[in-house]
Amino acid sequence: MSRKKELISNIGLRLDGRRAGELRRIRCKLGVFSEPDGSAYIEQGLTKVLAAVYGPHQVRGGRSKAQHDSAIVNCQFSMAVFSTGERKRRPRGDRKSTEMSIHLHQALVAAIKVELYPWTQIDVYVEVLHADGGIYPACVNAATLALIDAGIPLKEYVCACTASLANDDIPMIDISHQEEVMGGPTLTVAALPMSKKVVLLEMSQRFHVDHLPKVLKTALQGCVDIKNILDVTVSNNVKEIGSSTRWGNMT
Amino acid sequence: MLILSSEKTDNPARIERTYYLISENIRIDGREREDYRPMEIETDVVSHAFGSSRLRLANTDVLVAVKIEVDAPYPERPLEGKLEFFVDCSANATPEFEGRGGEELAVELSNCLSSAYRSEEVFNLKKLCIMKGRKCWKLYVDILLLEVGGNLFDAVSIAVKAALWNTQIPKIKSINVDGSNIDIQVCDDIFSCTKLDVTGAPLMVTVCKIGDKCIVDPNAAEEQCSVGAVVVAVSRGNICTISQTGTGSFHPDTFKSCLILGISVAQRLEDSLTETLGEIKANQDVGFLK
Amino acid sequence: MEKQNLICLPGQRLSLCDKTHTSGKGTYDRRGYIYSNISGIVDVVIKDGIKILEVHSPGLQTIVPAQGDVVTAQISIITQQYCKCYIKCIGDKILRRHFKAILRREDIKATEKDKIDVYKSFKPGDIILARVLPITEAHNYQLSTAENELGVAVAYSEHGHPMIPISWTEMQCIKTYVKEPRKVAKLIPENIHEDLIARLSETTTKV
Amino acid sequence: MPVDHKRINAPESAVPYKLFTKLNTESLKEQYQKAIRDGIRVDGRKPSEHRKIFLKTGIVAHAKGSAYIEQGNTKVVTSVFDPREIPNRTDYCLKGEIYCEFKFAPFSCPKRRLHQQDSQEKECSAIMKKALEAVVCREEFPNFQVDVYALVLHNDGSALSAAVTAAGVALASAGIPMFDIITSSTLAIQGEHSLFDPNFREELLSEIAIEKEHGVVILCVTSTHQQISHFHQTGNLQLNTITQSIDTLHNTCKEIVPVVQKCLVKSVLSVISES
Repeated sequence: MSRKKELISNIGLRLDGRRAGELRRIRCKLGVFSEPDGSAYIEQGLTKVLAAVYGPHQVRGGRSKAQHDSAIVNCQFSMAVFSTGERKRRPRGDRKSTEMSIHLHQALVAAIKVELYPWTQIDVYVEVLHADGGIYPACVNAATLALIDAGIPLKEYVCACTASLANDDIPMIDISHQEEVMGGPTLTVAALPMSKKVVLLEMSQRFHVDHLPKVLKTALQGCVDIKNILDVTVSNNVKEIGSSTRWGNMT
Repeated sequence: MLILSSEKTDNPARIERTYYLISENIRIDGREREDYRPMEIETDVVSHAFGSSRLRLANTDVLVAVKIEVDAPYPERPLEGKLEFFVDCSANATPEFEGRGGEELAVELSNCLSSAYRSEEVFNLKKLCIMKGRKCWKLYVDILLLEVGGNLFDAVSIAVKAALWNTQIPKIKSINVDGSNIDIQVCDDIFSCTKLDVTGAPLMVTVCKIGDKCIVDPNAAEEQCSVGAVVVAVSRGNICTISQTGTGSFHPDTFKSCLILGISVAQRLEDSLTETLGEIKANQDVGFLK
Repeated sequence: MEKQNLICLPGQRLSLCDKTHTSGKGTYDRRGYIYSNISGIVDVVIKDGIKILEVHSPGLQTIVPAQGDVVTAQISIITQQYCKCYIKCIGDKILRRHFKAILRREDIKATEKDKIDVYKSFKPGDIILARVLPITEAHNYQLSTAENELGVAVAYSEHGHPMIPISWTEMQCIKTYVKEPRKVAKLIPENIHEDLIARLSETTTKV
Repeated sequence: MPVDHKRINAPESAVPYKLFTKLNTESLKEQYQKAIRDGIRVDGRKPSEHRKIFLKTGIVAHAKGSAYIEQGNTKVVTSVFDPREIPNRTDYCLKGEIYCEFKFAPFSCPKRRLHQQDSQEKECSAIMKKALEAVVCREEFPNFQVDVYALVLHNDGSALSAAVTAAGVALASAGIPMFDIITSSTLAIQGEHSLFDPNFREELLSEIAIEKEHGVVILCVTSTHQQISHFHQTGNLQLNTITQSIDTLHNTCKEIVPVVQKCLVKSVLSVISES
């Protein structure tokens, strides 16, 4: 009997009962707060993330940072101390949070039309309320929604998704915390799903390079699927806001 | 959704300057001086925590989660458990909180909370003792400020009380002592838990001085107008902490009237909170998606 | 009207505040009365028939530079565009803690602004008299020497000997007779205290 | 403050031996009864009696203004420095700021204090800051901060009150514009006993609930305008007890004012005679 539990059982179900290519349930909402210019809340399975966007506004603290041809995108990732099973010491400022902030910045800059707002700054703050695997994708998706809520022009949606390789053969999508802990490689992809551009690719552990194309394809498919789900929420939101001002009430 | 309001709120709204209105006993949002804004409270919102609550007071949004760990008691207080407050000002609330920007406010809030909960009459830490001088429960009360729309002290104290009310402490099945090693076995049945006694948990009321009149539950604009405020923490009709915020000074008589106002408002708040918490049903839909 | 050494303390009520009495330096008025701000000696100045109450604290006043003040500063760094300096005195008050200030090229002289060279006007270590310009940026005092009475007051030559002014634009070393260009101040005795210069030049030699 | 690397620190789990002496094995009630017997306190004072105060200015040569206060055994040095630019601040603010640092010297308390500020000291600093902000004319030095340091050399109760009173004197002697003179006083309550200006033990015992009503009250008052610049209370007290304590503490604070005035006049005179 092998010590390592199989990530996918022989009838093709994962630990939480999903199939290999099945995403966890995504629920999201735009405009949860009134103070920020844009805000959004997303639940991917049990992972819960809040995002807020401020700006574009004048560059804060030291004008020297301002750029003449584009807006500065300032990201801060922070995790509530109670978001993990074991209580965290600090909500931010540790290595992991800083790395997350940088990765988030990388993904968002690719999507935002920064050239429209020279000499300005856009702040994106994400707060993880509950961590259950796939924190980074949830943060990127929440930030995208918050940016849309703030009315900041985007080239297109930027979505992120994780994928892994189960039983050394089957690619599976949207890795939960349980699956992360069980071991197995995790490939994180942030992409512009419509133009099929990858903006960030990160990988932990290893698998044979032959597997890469199919895992990557699975992850990209996940990004497209997520985009479609977000799209429904966004258009519903627009309809709702539109109907109150009588201009979006077309159908 | 449960709406918690401590007073009538059906005054006609008039748009005038805050300052003038307050002397006329009508505020910018139509409230009277002693009125609270409507609140919503939910419990059991964080599944990782032993107890949690979320409070929304107009634009102020506070999330509180209680986590429990086993710890050794302080040598000078061998019979008592530990209670720690940690406030985190999320940058989501305002960009000023980015990095360490919210630290000053966070420290002020957590100091005020811990001095309000210090007295044994208010919150009995002896209940948290597992084994004298060796093991005790340590309660981490983590407060996350998600949006700041004025009157943080009140909102935080209500949310903390609700979260502690919601907290379930696991029952201990057995303790094995082997020299300096202590093995604690927690009851397997996840439903057999003890609830905390929070009847004495203090509620804080901020009494804000604007001109020569005092108001409760100031919104962000009113906080800007005022030079100072008194925070009164009230537990079972007694005052357990008084602190001042802002830079203003008070005449002794004004100060006393602030205290009287604070106590009476806290009493009303306490009543409606107990009532509301009693009405909360299990497994109702909670969270940000509503 | 001069009273002998009337000592007052902060918060002490000095007089009614009415048409003939107003509050001056070191005092404030509240609800119709004039109160003292600092601990010191009461001084009554009569101007246009109005008594201005002032409180002076002997020697230990706490002041910060304000717009229009003439200050004594020491040049620390010079560049093509500006020079940085430390404000050491405000008027005749010596400061314990120095304030950083900046003197821009175009504020050195009042005329021919485009022909000014910073290095022909000042050298690091020079003691200058300057006026504080309106504060535009937080944390940076801007100075100007665009007046005849403002500019270099004390300077040392390359070889470390004192120099004396020989024209508006030149100073000469008293030992080596080397001439060096400077934006020289026309010193008026009222504007500067002898002992102040002596004390300041002491500190410069130490530097 | 630098950390003393040569010092061999006790193991982390070490506790002061005093915890196991006879004094601590007694019940709290007995301890309190010892602290006050037949209406007379351990040091022979009546409950409403304040300890004698000694005040002196000009104690720290490098500071712009400084004061030393002795209140019974409690000894505090406060020093005030010239206004300086607010560090890490880019925007312009109309009013100056006061930076307060309240610190117990490592040897000042029965338990050794660390060099870093702990949370209690931070809280005291915040209280001091709020108390002083109300009396200093902060609009006289916009965009600058005045540093106020209080170092407790010996903590025998009411250290914060002593520090606030002394800081007021230090500010005035530094020539910082102020609206008023500030004095402060502490009251420790346990049951029906109200002890003015408590010593260390009395203060400690009043923090713990022996009777239903207990607590420590600190009041900071300005002298001429009779304004409460800060009020801080902990414990569990009834409204009546608090309103009474405000009145009685106010009177105590008034009694301290002449001491402060005398000290300040002396310092002005000494400066005049020097110049």
